[in-house]
Amino acid sequence: MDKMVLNLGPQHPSTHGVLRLILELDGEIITSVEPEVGYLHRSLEKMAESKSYIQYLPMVDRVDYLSGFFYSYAFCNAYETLNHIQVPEYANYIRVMFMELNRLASHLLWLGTYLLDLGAISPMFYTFREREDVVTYFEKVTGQRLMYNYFVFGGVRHCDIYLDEALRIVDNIYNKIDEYEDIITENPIFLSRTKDIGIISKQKALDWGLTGPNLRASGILQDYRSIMPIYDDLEFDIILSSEGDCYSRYIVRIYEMRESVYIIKQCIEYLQNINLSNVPLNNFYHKQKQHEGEIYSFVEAPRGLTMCYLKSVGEDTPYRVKWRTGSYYSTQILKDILKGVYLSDVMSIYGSLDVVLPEVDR
Amino acid sequence: MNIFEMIKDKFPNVKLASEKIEVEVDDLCPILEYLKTTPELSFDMLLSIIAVDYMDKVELIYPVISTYMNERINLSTKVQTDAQSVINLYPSAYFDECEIYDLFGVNFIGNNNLKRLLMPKSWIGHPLRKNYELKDKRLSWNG
Amino acid sequence: MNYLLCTLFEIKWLPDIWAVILVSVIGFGVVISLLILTVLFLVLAERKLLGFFTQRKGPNRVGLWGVLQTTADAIKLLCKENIELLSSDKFIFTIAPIMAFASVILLWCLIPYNSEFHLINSSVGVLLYFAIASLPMIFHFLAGYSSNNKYSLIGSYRSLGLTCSYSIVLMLSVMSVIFLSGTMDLDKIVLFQSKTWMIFSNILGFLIFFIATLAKLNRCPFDLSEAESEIVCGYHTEYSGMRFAMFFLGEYAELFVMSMLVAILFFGGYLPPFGMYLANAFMGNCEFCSYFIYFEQTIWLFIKTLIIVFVIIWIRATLPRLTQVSTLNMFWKYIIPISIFNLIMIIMMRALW
Amino acid sequence: MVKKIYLSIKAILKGHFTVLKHLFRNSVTLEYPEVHPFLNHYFRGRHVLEGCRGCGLCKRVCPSDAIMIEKNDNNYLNKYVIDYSKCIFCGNCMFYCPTHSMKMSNDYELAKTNKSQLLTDIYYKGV
Repeated sequence: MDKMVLNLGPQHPSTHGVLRLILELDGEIITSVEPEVGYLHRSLEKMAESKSYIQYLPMVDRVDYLSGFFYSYAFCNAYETLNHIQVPEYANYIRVMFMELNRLASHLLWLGTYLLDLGAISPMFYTFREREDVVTYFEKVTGQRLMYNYFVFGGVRHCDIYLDEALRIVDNIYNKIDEYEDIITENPIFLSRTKDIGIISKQKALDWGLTGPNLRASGILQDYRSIMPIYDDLEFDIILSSEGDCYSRYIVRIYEMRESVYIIKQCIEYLQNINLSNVPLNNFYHKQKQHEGEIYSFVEAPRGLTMCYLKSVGEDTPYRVKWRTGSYYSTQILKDILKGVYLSDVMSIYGSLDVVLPEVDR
Repeated sequence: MNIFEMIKDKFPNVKLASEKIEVEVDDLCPILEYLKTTPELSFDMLLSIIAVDYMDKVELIYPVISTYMNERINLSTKVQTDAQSVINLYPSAYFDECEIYDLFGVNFIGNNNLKRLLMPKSWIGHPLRKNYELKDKRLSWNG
Repeated sequence: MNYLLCTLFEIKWLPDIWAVILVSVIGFGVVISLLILTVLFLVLAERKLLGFFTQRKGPNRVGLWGVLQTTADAIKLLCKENIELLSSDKFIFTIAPIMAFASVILLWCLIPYNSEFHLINSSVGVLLYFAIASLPMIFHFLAGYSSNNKYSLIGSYRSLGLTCSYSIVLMLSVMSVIFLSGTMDLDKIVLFQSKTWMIFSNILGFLIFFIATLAKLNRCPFDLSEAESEIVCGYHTEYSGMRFAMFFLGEYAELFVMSMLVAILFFGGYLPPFGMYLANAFMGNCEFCSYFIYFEQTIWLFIKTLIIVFVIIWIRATLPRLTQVSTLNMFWKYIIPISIFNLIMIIMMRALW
Repeated sequence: MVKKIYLSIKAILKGHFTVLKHLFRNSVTLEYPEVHPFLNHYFRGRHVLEGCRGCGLCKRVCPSDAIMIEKNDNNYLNKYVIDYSKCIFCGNCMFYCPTHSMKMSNDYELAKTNKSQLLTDIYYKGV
């Protein structure tokens, strides 16, 4: 029997960007998959070689526009480790707070778009409503909604953060998560779309290099936050689920949002007790000699473990910057797990992996 | 027991350099296989493959982590143009190898489906090489 | 209708045959204008309601509260170019949207709007209705098949698969209504419910019929033949301009007419819910009042229909989409046995009375 | 089986009523051209330059090469052109300005009909 080759993307409504999947269909069953990426390649790694560290810092937010703080942090951390810069403790708390808020915003966007892929309309608007709060808060503090350029080498730009507003936002989100769960979690149609669909076993997840919530949904305890020094004083649980199907990935993310709220509250509590008004601005131009060396800087981003490899040979510009991102590997695994599933399950599996294409192509 | 010493016992040619273990090209696959299959080590995830161009040679760094021990080691090897593919051990290396083939021009023996991953299929040259000319007229999008 | 016809016969303005034609044309004109007005309203209502459900405002720029939004959209669609693929089957590609829309218009003519205005009054009205109601789906399939696009093809065979699942259920649940009322005439089914509505004696049948209606209308959660997140737009991916508008209007006209049928079969159609006409209650039994009752009947029918339409939109706002496989599973494994059980129960009930 | 059906119907109804609850909440739409969003003073919009001495540090930290500085013969600033087709509004020029003469205003409506209009001279030459 002849097979039909279906070209899903790069301009498909629900590939969240410009992923192109070349599917071979036998009826509605997929027999082979070939993911094609590179439609959003901005050569961020090449750019690093011709820009100074300060020039490159705003570019870093653009690796993944939905969670810019994580990438800023990874790059700042690499630079600080390279040049032995001490980061004050309050700055670390602010960084953690903003990163977790960013994780909330990113997961909320994922939740909305994932349910939109599954055909539910209103949850998308509800999650965007809450995400809008977070993003507006970021805009208020950092000056822009997605490309923050707020973390700098040695701390943060300024400490004029509106803690009361942040507290109000996370409290609101914590209540609203229950509301989303009312609509979705037990819905039999949602369950039929996600339970036992797209199962990724432990071995498969490790082989294909999945990280972050996708890996934890497969039952492997691996959260880089637990060994990151800036999370040392904070208490939080690592969410695990054992099935490895779309539903457990959903559940892991939902509970991770609650954990994020918990972490943010601890940070706010700390920051409220110290005086931030006399902290100087951190806007000075580093024109010092860069040290030599190579740094591996890790951060647990919403879409998986992010690594920034920074190699310096003492010049003003980095010798080589390499970004390891979570989505890159989540895209790759589609080759394996999409075989033998129905066409209508493609979106439910692909959506559950939370792939963001700018992160893949960089 | 130190991981490096365990490797050193099996493969005497390895060297420890600050944060990475330098290995010979031919030793790379056996070491990775040893690291992955030994139960007390079980380095089961390849994080990425980092390629750094040193004009004469390309250094490939393989950071592997063990979720069992929560440990990470970086294996590094220097190649000219040909390297051994590790997709049989770690399938996740496929995209990485394609990307390095695309951007550095390193050919991975054993990976039969190498393709240009990020650049257009008809692109000439390997952009992340240090000797790559940035004056390509295809790059002047601004007219 | 008959009243108008008799008057025309009596005053002898025209030859009889012309009188019949004139009355039909007037009736058809009324139905068509009703259809266009309703659909224009309905599209706006859906967008507004979905907006309110998601804490937005919906369209509110064109006209007061956006009432002219759909009109503007329709004009825009009329002015747009009809893009035609070189490789498509031109004849079927052109004819499919027209026929799909025409068959929906035909459905509107079968509905008893009040006790007098019933354009096509047949003793097997229900059967005729479902015979015609299955037509749009065939043209949806042809549209998808002829446009020579893979997404359209998938959409069209999905809609065929959907038909296989819902049509049996739809007929079985209608059978229960027919058995209860003992007639296939829509008018008589309505009058049968003058004491109690059918929904109270046949609640299971109503639920099954409602689910099958959702599937028939390609509405959420059964909108898998035009699931925009999977197969772009389904069978009308390649359509543009007025041809797309035909599908679009046809879909909404079908939504309204199916909701009217639900109201007629289960909610007493044009009968008032309190067993008494408001016109009678307020004005007593005067000559003028009996004319007024006709309007009131139509208004009751529309109110009931709009409530059902609201529920359908509400469902669309909430539920995710089912897959092809689970739809077939659900209908064949659960709903068909339940509806057969329901039918048997109804027959036994009927026999025992 | 019966329990499963009961639970799913309950879940569906619960979802429906949660959605229905939103029908009675106020809309969150910001009707843009009439209502403008609140912007804090940290917002990074169009550049405003006052009291610049033309040291050129902003040019050095600009990641997208959008700043062109022209000096006259006496080494005074003559022109300060920002190419808004290249500018990414990262704010580096503002953050690292040693004299704090570069500010970014809350003006974000920057669309122009012509690309050449995006080359804007923002140097305030006085009266």
